[in-house]
Amino acid sequence: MTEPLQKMEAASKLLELKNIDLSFGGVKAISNISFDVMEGEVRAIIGPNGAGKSSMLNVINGFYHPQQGEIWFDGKQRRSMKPYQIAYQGISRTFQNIALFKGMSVLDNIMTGRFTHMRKNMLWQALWKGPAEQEEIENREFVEDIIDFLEIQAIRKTPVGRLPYGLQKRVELGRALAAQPKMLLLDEPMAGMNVEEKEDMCRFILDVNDTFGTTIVLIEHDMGVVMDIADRVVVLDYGRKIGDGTPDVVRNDQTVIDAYLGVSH
Amino acid sequence: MAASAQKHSYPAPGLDTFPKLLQHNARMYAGKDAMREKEFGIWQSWTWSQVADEVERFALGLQANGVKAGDSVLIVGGNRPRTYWTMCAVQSLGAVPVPTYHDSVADEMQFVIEHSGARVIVAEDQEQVDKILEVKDRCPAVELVIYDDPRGMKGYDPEIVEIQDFVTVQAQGEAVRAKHPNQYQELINTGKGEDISIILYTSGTTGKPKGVVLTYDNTLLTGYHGGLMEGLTENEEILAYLPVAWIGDHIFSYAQSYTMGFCVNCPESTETVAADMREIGPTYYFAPPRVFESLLTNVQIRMEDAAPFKRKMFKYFMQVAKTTGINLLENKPVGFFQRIKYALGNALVYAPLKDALGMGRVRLAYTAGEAIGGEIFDFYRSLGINIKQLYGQTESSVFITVQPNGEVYPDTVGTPSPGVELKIADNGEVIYRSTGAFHSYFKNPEATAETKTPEGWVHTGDAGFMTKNGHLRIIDRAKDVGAFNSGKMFAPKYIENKLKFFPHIQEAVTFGDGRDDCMAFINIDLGAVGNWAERNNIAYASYQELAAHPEVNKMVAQSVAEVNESLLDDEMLAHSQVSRFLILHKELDADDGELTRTKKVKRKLINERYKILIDALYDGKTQCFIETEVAFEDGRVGKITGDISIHDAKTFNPVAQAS
Amino acid sequence: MSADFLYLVEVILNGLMAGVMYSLVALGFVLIFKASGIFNYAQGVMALFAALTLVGIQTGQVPFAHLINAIFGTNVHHFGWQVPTVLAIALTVGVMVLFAIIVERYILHHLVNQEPIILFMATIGLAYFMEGFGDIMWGSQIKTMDVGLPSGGSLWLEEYTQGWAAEGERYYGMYLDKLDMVASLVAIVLVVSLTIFSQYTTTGRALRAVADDHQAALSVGISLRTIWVIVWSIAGFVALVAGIMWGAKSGVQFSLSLIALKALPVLMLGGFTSIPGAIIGGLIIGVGEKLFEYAIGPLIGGATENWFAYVLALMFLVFRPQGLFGEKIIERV
Amino acid sequence: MFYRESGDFKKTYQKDSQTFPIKFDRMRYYFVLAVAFLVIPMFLTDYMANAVMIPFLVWAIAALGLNILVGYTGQLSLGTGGFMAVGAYATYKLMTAFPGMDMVTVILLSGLITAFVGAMFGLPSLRIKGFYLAVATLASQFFLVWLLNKVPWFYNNSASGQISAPEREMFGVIITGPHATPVAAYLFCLVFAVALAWLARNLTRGRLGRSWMAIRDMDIAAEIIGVNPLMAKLSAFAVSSFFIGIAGSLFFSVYLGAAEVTEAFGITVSFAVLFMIIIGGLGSIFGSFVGAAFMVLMPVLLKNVLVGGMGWPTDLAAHFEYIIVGGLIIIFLIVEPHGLAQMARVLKEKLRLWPFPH
Repeated sequence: MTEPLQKMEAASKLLELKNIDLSFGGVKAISNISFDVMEGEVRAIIGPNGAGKSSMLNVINGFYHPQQGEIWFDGKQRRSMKPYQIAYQGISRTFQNIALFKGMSVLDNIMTGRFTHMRKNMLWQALWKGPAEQEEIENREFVEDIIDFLEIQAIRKTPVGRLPYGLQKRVELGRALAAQPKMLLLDEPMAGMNVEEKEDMCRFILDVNDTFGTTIVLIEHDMGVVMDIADRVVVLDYGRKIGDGTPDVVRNDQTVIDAYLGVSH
Repeated sequence: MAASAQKHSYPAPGLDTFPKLLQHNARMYAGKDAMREKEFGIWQSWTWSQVADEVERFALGLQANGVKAGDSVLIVGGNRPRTYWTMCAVQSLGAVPVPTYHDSVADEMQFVIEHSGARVIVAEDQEQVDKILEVKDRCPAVELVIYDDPRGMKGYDPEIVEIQDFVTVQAQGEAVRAKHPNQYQELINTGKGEDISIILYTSGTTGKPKGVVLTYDNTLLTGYHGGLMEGLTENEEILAYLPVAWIGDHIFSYAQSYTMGFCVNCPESTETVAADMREIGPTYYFAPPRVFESLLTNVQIRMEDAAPFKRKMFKYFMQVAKTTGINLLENKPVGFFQRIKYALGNALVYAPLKDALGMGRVRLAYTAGEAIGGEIFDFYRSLGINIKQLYGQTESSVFITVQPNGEVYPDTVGTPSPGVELKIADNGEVIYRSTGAFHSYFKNPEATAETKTPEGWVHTGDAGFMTKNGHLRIIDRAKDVGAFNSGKMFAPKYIENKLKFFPHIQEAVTFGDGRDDCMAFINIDLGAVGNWAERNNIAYASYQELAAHPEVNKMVAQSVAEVNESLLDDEMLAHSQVSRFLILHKELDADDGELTRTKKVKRKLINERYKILIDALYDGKTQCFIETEVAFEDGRVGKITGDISIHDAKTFNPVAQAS
Repeated sequence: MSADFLYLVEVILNGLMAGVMYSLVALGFVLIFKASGIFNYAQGVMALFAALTLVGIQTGQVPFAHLINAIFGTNVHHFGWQVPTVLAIALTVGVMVLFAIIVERYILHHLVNQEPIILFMATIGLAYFMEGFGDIMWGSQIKTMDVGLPSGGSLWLEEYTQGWAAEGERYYGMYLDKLDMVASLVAIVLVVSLTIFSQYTTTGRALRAVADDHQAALSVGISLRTIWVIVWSIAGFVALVAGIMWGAKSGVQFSLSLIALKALPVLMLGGFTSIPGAIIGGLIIGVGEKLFEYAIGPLIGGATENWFAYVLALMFLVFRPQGLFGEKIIERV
Repeated sequence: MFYRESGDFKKTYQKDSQTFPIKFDRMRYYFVLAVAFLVIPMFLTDYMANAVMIPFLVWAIAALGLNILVGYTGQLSLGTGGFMAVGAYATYKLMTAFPGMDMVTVILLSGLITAFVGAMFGLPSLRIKGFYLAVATLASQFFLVWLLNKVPWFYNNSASGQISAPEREMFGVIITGPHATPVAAYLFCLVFAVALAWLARNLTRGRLGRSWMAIRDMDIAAEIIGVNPLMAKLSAFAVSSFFIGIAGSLFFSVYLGAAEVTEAFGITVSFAVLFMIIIGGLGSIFGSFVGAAFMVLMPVLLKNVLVGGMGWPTDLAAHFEYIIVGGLIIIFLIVEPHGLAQMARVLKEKLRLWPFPH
C-alpha cells in the first residue's frame, strides 16, 4: 500500500473540484462536493444507485454545468465549456450504456476517437491524396496500436453492432483511448460482464494507467474490482461525499460502512 | 551412393550455415520480401536485406551481452519475425538456439532451461517473461531475459535477473557495428556445416523431453534437397503458424525459406490464421491431418446450411471432382466431356472453394504426423490441390519419405527422400540413414546410443514395410507390434484401425502376439447401430441386448470378412486375418480403466480382465459366460453378466487368391 | 370605428377560421403520433382519399372505371344512382376503417421496431401510394363536394356589420364564409368529443397508456395492434371531416393533399403530442399568415402564405425546440 | 463466385483503405468508367441522352448531395428542390451577368452559392432534431421558391418569369442552349458526376465524414470525442447543398434549358430525391447512383410499357408510377431499409463466400 502514496507525493493535482452544487429543476443531484484527482492515479467513485456518481462524471466532462463551485483542470480554472471543447483539453470517457457509433466498423469508431488530433481542413480532405491521406495514415498507425493493445485485431473491420457486449465495451475503451486523453472517465466499465471479461477489462485499465500514464476516474459497482485497482476512492451518498481515501481507509470508515458497504455486503 | 554425392551440395559453394545464406540472399534477393507479419492491420514486410540487417544488429547486441560460441540461447515465442531472426542471430555467434513451445507451462519450461543450460532467454512478451521469472530461482544459470513486445514491461525491474528490450539489444549491436564494421562478417565466417545449428526438444509423451541436436548439414541440406526435389523457388509464399519449436516449422519456415529464398508470412494472431491465410494465399502449405480434417468437416457443415439447389450443385460437382480431379492432377488421360464438366465445376465450386479456404494458390501441400483418412486426402486432391503425405520425425530433420508427384496413394507415405537410405529391421521397424539424421540427444548419450547405431542408422520406432512399388507403409508403433508363433509380424493397431473404419464398429482389440492366429474383440457403435436398429424396427433395451442381436453379429462378421480380404493385398499382413471374433457385452470405458482418457486401449488390463474370453476364443468355444464389474456414472459399482457368443470369421487363403 | 380597423378584425376572424381548418388536419397527425410515435405524412392524402371516396360513392361512380376502360376497352363511368349523403359518409368511414386495418396489417406491423425517421419515410411512401391509388380508383379530375353545407359569404353578418364603420358608404361590412363558420363549429365539436373519448372511455385510456409507454400498455393486456387500428381509424375519420370541409370549400382535387403541408408548421408550433397545442398552433398560424399577408404582403409581392407559416415555426423552434406544448426533451447521458 | 482473393494482401494503409480494396471490384469499377466515357458516347441517341442518361447523371448528383445530409449525417431534409432552384438561378444570373465565364466556373460558383444558402438554412439544425428539422427544411423549400418567384431580379425581369440558358461552349462544342449536342452535354454531366462522386467518397471516408456519421449514430458520444455538433451539421448542410446546387445548375443549364421555379423545383423534386436515396441506399455513394437510375428509368419503362405497349392513357400510367414508387418505398423500408446498395453489398458478400452460404 505504499506504492499509491508514493505516486501521489510525486504527482500534482490534475483535477480539482471545489464545492460543486448541481440541481435539476430544484432537485439536488450533487451538493457541495469537493475532491481532487492526482496525475497518474486511478480514482474510483462509488456509491449506491442515485448517489450522483454519473452526474459527477457529467460535470467533469462538461455535460452538466454546476450551479456553483469551481472546477480546476490541469492547473487552470474551467470556464463554462461545451463537451467538445473539453475533449480538446484532454478528457475522454466511456458510457454506462455503450455509446458506440453503430453504423461504423470497429476501426472507424476508434479512428473517430482521433478527431481532436486531426487538423486537415475540408479542402485537403476533398482532395484526399497528399496531406489528408498522410494524416489519416499517421492516425491509423496510432489506432492500430490501440487495437493491438486491446487485442481486438480479429474484429477490426466488423461493424460494431454485430459484436458481443464485452467486446463493444472494449471498443468503446479503445475509442476513448484514441484521443490520448490526460484523463479517462469510465462509467461502469465492467457492468454486465462475466468474471473473465471483468478480469480482462481490469488488466486493460491497469495497463492503460501503466503504459500511457493516463489518469483514470471510474465508477464501478463491483467492490472487489474497485478495491483492487483504485488508488483512492470517493464515496458518494445522496449527492454528498461521505468518504474519501485509499481503499483501506474507505473500507474501514464507519460512515461508509453504515451508508453503503454495510447495506450491500 | 547417390546420397553421398549430394551430401555436400550446398545452395552455392561455401553456403553451409544459415547466417551465410542470409547474407547471400540479401545480395541475391535484396529487394524481395523475406518475411511478412500481419500486424497493425497490414502486412508489415521485410526484404532479405532488411532481415540481414536486423539479424546482424541483434547478433552483435547478443554478443555484447556476453553470448558466445557454444552457448545455448532459449527462444520462447510464437510465429513472429523476431523469433526467426533470433535463431539466425544466435547461430551467427556460433551459439545454439533452443526454441521451446510458447504454450508450455512454467514447469515444462524450467526443464528445458535447466537442461539446455541457457544463460540468455529471448521471450516474446510479458506472459513468457512471467513464466521465466516464476521458475527463475530454480534456474540460477539464467542471466538475461530479452523481450520482444514491450507491452506491460514498463514497470518490470526484478532484481533476480536482467531484463532488456529486443530493440535495446539491437541498438547495442548497432553501436558495436559502428566501431567494428567487419566484426559480424568475421563471426559468421567461422561457422561450418557440421556445427550444431539447433536443439529441438521433442515433446515426449513419456518421460522427460529429449533435446535433439541437429547440425547445419542436417537441417540446411535436408531442407534444400527437399526443396529442390519439389521444385520450390524463391517465389513461394508460406504461412508460419505451427510452433517454431517443432521441426516441421523449422524446416519449412526457416531452413527452406533460407535455402530457397522464399517468403515466410506470420499471421496476426491465432484467431486470425484462417483469414490471414486467405489474404496471403500461400503456395506452399503444411498442415497436420487433423487440420485438413476439421477444414473438411467445416466445409461440409457450412454446405449443409446452403439452399437445396446450391447443395445439390455442390454434391454433383464434388462427385465430378472425385472421378476426374485426381486424374487431372496426376496427368492421367481424361475424356473431353469429363474435362468440360470439371472446368465448369472449377468455375462454380472448386476454385471459389479453394479461394475461400486460402488454398487458391497452393502448389504443394504436405501433411504428416499421423495417418490421414483416404476420404479427406482425396477431397483435397480432387479439388486440384497437390497435397502429399510425408513421413519423418525430429531426428531426421523431417524428411524420410515423401510421396512423389503422380504416385500418391492414401495408404503409403511415399518413397525415400533425397539422401535417405531406408531399411526395415528384422523386427519390422523402419530404420534409416540420411543427411538429416540427427547428431545426438543433448546430454543424453544413452538415449543417443539406443536410437542411433554407430553406423548411423536411426531407429524410427515405427513398424512398417515396403510395398511392391517401393513405397513405405507405416503400420504401427514398433513397440506395439508383436509376432505370431510362426515368427510373422502381428500389428494389432493396423488391423484394429481397419475394423474401426466401419461406422458401426466403435472399438476393436485384437490378439495374436505369441499365438498362432489373430482373434478380435469388437465394440459396436451404439449410435450408428442403434440408428440402424430403429430403421429396421429392431427393439432393444441396452447395449448388451443390441450387441447380442444375430443381425448385428452378421453385420460385424461381414465387416471382419471385408477386413480380412483387404489384408490379402499385403504379403506382410496376409496371415494376420482375424479368424474368430466376439462382440463384447459392454462398451470399453475409460471409467472402468479399460481405455486411457484419450480413448486408447489399455491392452495389458484387457488381457487380464477378459482372460476368460480370450481363452474361449482360442479354445474354439462358441459360447462363454462372463461377469464384469462396471462403475456407473454416479460412482456406484455394479456387475454386468453376459453369455457371449463367439463367431468364426471368413478368412481368405493368400495362395488361392494369388493364383 | 374605422373601416381599416374593421377590415383588420375581418382578417383576424378569417385567420382564426383558417386556423381551425389547419388544426383539423393537424389533429389527425397528433392522434397518430401520440399513439404510435409515427409522424404520419400521409394524413393530408388521407383527407383527399376520404373526400374522393365520399364524392365517388355519393355520385355513384364506378371504382377503377378508368383502369377498366383502359384494359377492356369499355366505357363505364357511373352506376347511375345517387347515394344519400349520410349513407355515403357512413360507407366512407367504413372504407377508412378498412384502410386503417390494411395499413396496420401490411405496413406498421412489419416496421414495429424501426427508428421514427424510417416510419416517417414509410408514411411518405404511403402518401404517394394513396395518391396514385385514389386517382386510379376515382379519377383525377376536380370534383365538387356537395354534402349540404352552406357556402358563400354570410350576408347577414355583412349587413349587420355594415353600419359599424364611421364612413358607412365606403364600407360593405365583414365578409365571412359560412362554410368556414360551420367548419369551426364542427372542429370544436370534434375536439371536444375526442377529448371526452380519450378521457372517459376505456379505449381512450388505453390509447393514452400506449402513448406513454408501449411496454407498460402491453403488460396490462392491451393489444398494440388493435390500438393502432383504432387510432388510424380515428385519424381516418378526422381526415374525412377535414376532407369534407376543404373539399366543400375548394373542390376535391390533388391540392387537397397539400393541406398536410400546411398542418406541419402548426404541429411544429403546437408540438406533436398535444391536442390543445394543435388547436392553438393552428389559430396562431391562421391568424399570423393572414395578418402578415395583410400588413407585409403587398410590400414584398404577396403570396406569402406559401412560406410564412414555415418561417414562423422555424423561428419559433429555434428558441423552443419542443414546440409550444410539447414535452421538454431531456437528453440522458 | 467471381472473387479470387487469395494473395490479394495489403502492405500499406494506403492500399488497405482504398475505395475498392478487392481487385475484382477495382477492375469492375474501371470497366464501368471505360464504358461510360468511351462506349456510351458512341451509341448515344438524342432520346437516350435526354430521357435517360443526362437526367440520371443530374439526379445522381442531387442524390449524392442529399445522401451526405440524410444518409451520412442523419439530418432529414425536404428542401432539396429549393436548393436546386438556388443553384439553377445562380447559374442563370452568372451566365447572363458574365457572358465570358466558362461553364465549369459558373457551375462550381453556383454550387458554392448554394452551399452558403444551405448552411444558412442548416443553422436551426443545432437546436432542432428529427421530424422537427425535416419540417423546418420545408421552410427553406417554400421560402426559396417564393423568393425566386417573387423577386424579378432573379429572372432578369423576364415577362414569363422563366429563366432560359444562353448558349455556351466548352472546347468548341456547344453544351448548353437549344443547339447543344447530346453527347457533349452527356459527357459534361458525366465528368461532374464522376468528380463529385470521388469528392463525396473522399469527404465521407476521412475526419469530416466520420464526424458526420458520429453525429448521425450517437450525437452525444460524438460531442464527447470533440466533434462540434454545429460545425459537423453545418458542414454537412454546406457540402450537401454544394452538390445539390450543382445538380440544380446542370438541371437547368444542360438538361432543361429553360425553367420556371414553381414548376421545376417544387416540393415533388424534394421528395423524388429523397426517394432516390431511400431506394438506392442511405449512406452509400453507389446507392445514390442506383437510386437515381431507378427513379429515372422506372417512369420511362412504365411509359413505354403501359402507354407505348398497351395503349393506356398517359395519366393512368402516371398514377401507376405513384403507386409503384410509394409501394416500393414502403417495401424497401420494410425489407431492406438500407436500399439497393445494401442488397448489392449482401450479394457481394454472398459471392465472396461462395460456395458457402455464410
